[in-house]
Amino acid sequence: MDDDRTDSIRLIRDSAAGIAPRTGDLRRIRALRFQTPGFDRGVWAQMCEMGWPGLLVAEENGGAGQGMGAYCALAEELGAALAPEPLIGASMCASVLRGTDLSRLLDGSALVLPAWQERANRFDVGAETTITNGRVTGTKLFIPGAGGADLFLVAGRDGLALVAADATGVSVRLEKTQDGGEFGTLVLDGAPCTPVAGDLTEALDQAALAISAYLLGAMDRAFALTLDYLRTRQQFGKPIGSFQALQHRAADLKIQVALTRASVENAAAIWDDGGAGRVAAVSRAKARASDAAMLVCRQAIQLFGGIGYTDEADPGLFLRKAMVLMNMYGSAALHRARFARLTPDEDDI
Amino acid sequence: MDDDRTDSIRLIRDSAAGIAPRTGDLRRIRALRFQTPGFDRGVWAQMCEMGWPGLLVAEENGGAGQGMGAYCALAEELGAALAPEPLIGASMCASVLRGTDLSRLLDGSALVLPAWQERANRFDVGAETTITNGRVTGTKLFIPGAGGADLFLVAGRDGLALVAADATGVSVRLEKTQDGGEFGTLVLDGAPCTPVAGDLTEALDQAALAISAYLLGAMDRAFALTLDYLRTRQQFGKPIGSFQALQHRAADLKIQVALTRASVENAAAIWDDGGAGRVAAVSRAKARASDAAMLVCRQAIQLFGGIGYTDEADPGLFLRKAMVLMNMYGSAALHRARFARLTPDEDDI
Amino acid sequence: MVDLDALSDDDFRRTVREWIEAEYPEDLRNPPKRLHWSENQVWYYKLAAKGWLCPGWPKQYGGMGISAGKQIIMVEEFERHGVARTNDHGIIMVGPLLIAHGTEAQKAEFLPKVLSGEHIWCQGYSEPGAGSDLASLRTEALSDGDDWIVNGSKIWTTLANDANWIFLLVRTDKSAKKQEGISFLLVPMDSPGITIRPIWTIDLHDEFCEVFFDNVRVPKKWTVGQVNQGWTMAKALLGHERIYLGSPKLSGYALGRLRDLAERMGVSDDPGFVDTYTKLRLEIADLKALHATYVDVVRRGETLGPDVSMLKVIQTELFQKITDVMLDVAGENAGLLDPMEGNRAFNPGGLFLQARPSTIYGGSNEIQRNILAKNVLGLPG
Amino acid sequence: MVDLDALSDDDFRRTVREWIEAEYPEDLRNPPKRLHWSENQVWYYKLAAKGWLCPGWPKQYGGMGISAGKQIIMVEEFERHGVARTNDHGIIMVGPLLIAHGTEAQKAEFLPKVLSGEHIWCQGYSEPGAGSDLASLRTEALSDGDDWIVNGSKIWTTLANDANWIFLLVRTDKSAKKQEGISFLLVPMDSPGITIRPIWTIDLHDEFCEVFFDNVRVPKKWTVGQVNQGWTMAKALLGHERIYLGSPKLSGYALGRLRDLAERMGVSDDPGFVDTYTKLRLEIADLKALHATYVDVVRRGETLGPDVSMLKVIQTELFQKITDVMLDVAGENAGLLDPMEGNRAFNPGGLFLQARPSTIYGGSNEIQRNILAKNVLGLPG
Repeated sequence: MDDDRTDSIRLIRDSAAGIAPRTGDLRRIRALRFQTPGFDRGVWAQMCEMGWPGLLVAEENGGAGQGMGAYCALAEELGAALAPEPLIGASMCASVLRGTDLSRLLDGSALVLPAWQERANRFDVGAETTITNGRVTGTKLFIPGAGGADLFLVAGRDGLALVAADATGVSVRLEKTQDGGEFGTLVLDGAPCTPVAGDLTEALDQAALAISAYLLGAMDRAFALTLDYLRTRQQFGKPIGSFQALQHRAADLKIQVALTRASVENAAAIWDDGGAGRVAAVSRAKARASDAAMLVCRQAIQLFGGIGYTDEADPGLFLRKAMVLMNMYGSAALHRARFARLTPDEDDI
Repeated sequence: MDDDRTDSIRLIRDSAAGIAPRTGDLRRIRALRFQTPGFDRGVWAQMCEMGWPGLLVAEENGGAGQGMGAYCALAEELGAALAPEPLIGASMCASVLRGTDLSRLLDGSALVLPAWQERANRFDVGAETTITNGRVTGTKLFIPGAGGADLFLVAGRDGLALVAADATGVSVRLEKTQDGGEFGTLVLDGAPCTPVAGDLTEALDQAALAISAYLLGAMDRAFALTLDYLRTRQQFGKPIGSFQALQHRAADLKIQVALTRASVENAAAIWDDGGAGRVAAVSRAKARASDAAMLVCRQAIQLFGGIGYTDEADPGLFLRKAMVLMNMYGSAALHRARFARLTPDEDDI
Repeated sequence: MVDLDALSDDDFRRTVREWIEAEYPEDLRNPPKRLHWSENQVWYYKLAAKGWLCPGWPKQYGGMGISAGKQIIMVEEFERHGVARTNDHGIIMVGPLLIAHGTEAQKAEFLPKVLSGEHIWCQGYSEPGAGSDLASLRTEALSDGDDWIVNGSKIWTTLANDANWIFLLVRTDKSAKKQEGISFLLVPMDSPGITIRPIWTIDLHDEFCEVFFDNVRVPKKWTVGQVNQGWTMAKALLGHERIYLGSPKLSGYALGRLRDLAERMGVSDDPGFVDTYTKLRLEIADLKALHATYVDVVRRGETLGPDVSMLKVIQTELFQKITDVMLDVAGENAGLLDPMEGNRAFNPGGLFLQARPSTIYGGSNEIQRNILAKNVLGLPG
Repeated sequence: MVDLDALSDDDFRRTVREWIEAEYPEDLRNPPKRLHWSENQVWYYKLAAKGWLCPGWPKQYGGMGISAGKQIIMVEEFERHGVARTNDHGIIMVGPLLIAHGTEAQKAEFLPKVLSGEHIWCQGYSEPGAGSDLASLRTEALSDGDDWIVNGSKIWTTLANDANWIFLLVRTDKSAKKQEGISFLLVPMDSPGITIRPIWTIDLHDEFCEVFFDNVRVPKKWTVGQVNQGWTMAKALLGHERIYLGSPKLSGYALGRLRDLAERMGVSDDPGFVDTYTKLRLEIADLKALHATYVDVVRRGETLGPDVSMLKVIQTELFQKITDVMLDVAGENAGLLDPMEGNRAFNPGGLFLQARPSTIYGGSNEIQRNILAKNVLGLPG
């Protein structure tokens, strides 16, 4: 990794610490749970001030012109802080919007969220939604933070369109999620819309990798909490971290965290280098991150014992975040199958 | 389980101890390794004297009229002793032979072994072999102990036939196996044969269950050896069995042995009761026994450490026996798929 | 009234099954969470009226007094139908304890009130900070004339907010070794100085509570058995718990929900799913076979050895594994807080979280493996 | 001669690759077992003649003296081509040891003879009964004028039956604490009192030996470094071993054989196999990514931390897992002693057994997890 890249990644981590500190307490997160829209508009405004939704956007379009390395570092920090603000969704939209649509998004005056999914367990843009004559009809699923969106960037059969959340023919049904947020189902019945050029193919992959980085940050912190607990919690007259069976389990979790970090950072580097294997690398990272995050968070509960099962203890917050993210932007199984499809030759052997 | 059944099972275990003691040393087994036919004809004669090849044969046909419960108990004892004598193959033949063919087999004067398999990874009677006009043509694979057979009971497309090992048109190619025995490939080129009534369908299932019981005996003893080692071997100033990580691993192996025992004994009881689920129960037992035996034997090597990797230590004998038997009469995967096919309704839930 | 003892096992089973099917409230079958007294009292009173509340108690105390074999049949039929647990600590813990160790006065005072539903009991064993090391308890009872004065706190007290009595382990001799100096007290929950704090679990349920004791005065006549002999009695009560924690029914129920979910998600015929699902079916089937061997031991009236810990380990980890797969299958629905489509049958996240504590409570699976290693396999140290 | 130092990394890699491809004996690629001197000496002499035998040694001692980065490129190219290890203990262990701690006389005596192939070394560390507790060694050297008198035995001495010299850890002060009082000796294998017993492994190979010392006289001038300071030097030598044990190439090779076998058995397109195989590919790919981060550390000339133990654990368990799957796929052929059809590419049983010791040697994986828990995660005790 060259020095410039390393520097910009360090900078982005430092700036993340100002808004979403990975060592901070989780009172902010708890307070936002189970309240529409599930995130803090003030914090979102700060994130926009920091230029985060435009991190990947080219400088000539008003963005920061950073690469996936920096974006993943940021997403990792947000994951460690369990920040619920809809950065990953907004960033997807920023990658295709231009002009005032983009600047409104970047300056925080209009939150635009992507609405691309039509079926569960899919990682492609839905094909049932129609955009014709400035009207859009269709149903979009699993939109996190939908209760706070001003506009939706809707993927249709033949392109993209922007729809105002309060337009006629638009309805949003909200379902609570385990992390305290909400999934929105967007029902569009001839709603007025503005066509947008471009497509979301690349943005989807970037989002999947960013989610992987977010999961990495979350599992890394859940593991750190667990290690602290193992070092301090006494049972049978000694710290439970001195029991070999738990030590070996901790070693195994450390290995999973390390493999996830290597996988995510490697995928980001391949992406930034524009390598042919970059899409496969995203699938590899997401498969690892989903499985490893669930393993680490499940074990955090187990190693905390009874207290880990209470809502007042923190491990549950991480587990429930992982439950929400594990299958978003493609489950581990989906991404493994995609990896096999993308790289059938196995020239890696 | 009723008392009669319990008694006959205890009796058979006691009698097995006389010939193939589970606590005996393994010098006999080592001495027979990598020598054709891989077993001891004298011991085989003793087994015939005990009536073991006819254990399942009805009393009116000269057998002992015992059930699968007793047969599995015997097979388990033989597994614990790693006895290489071809009891399971001969028992398959005994279940269909009658008259002098049967009595020669039972009294040990003629060893008859079954030749049914034509492809690897299959658990059905091959369909390429033809038996017409007293001549048999075809190729049969994976016949353990073939170097010691006097006759082969060959399964053909339309029935069974007996072929003398020394008849014209018969050739046997021997390949060494990891346990010190041999797989025979039987090539029949218009060899003279005698048709035999009946088919091997039921006998194949009985053999698969007996192999499962043999694996149970082998893994049970490999586990016992391992426990002894854990209790006595000193490292860092204490017995290695006092290290919690190894204790928990031993507990997990114990669980696998217990589940295998429950699975095998349950399948034998279902078989003897003639229940509709008896074939599925055989598949369940073989799937469990194959996987569990490999796990226990692999871990025996690991827990013995360096010494476990030497040929002079005993764990390797058990591992290498398990390598040979794990996929014979159907691999775990094959039997799981068969189980799913046989019981698609899941009324067990 | 039918003489249940005289019935054959098959007739008894049919009798039980028919009655359950006729009487058990449909909306209480296989509840996703432990029910509160407000929800399950209707069934408690039905059982009480039928005389079926306490199968294991002798007839002279108002129990059914049926054989161990018939008790198991009842459990099987209850499980088969998805009957929820009631607030049953009086039935399965306090009753047997008093029948074995209580005074005549205690039996006369308490047993009828369990049978009538007047006393709902909860269990005060675990303490904050003690965790798996149960015997390290610190709640203490100081002698003061005819009373004990109790100070301390208990945690993981199931449904304490439903109960009006609690049975407590307290330390009555601080100078004795850890497992000695512990006594068993019966305490009314409305005693001055008791406060209850519900503990919210990660599935947002208040099944558990913390119970605080601040100079709570307890008459010494409500000490069960000898003073300082409480630990032995408590251990004996835990004896048969593991065979129930090891029942394959819970995993079987979860597997059924997995199958339904896979069908709903359209993956039930995918080879990958079929393979995973078949493995889980086989695990349950073998657990069933193993469990049956322990049930046979109980049926014969013999004592279960420490190897019964295997059942607890197998069943709880299998239950968790099944719910892990549910999340894999559920796609984005894995993250929903409530059941999908408002249908309790499709509740992957809920069942997944419900499965988490099973490897922690009842003696964590780490403790069970220690027991297996030391008490079953004879490993040293 | 080309100045290798002056070449760009890419040019250097190409130069190495072309030479290997031209010179390496085809029949020695990816051998199923560790080769004996009789088999690999042809390659040893080729490397020696080319001046490429000792990439890590400084030029002044006859090494290539190339950068850490270029050394890694050589290892990568050797691995890529399936080049077998030679009898390389002189090159990777004795050479660096003497260069760092040897006297000028020792350097002059021994380094040229490693370079010429005249001295073939083996390593005497482990002892019967010591196992993972290396420091508990009991082979002792008693002072006798200008000599040591050595008594004891060593085990797991790789290819001792090929070697004419051995480097030994011996106890020279029995009163000192375990890790102190250990010294490093260089001993000719033809010394009176040395006997060698090959150890047959479960895959029926004699890669390892036991070496017995019965009053073996060793001149004190062949003590390396300070007396009683041998342990520190030995530990430093082990430092870089784990990154090599953690190289993904071995697993990659095994995965290739798994693919070939699956094709041969006609299951390579079965969904179940594809799923398993893809998981293994992903494991290797992520291991590669992680391994690369450690290689970067070495390339930058920094010291590896104890977390490098992760690589050893991941790679050896992955290697085993791949060969486990090979047995599953092989059907009845899993039980064959020799390769299927006489074709070394289809050798499931052989590769499975070859994978077994990888989790035991080089510090067992249990020891590696202890290291991770204590030295990386800071867990107590």
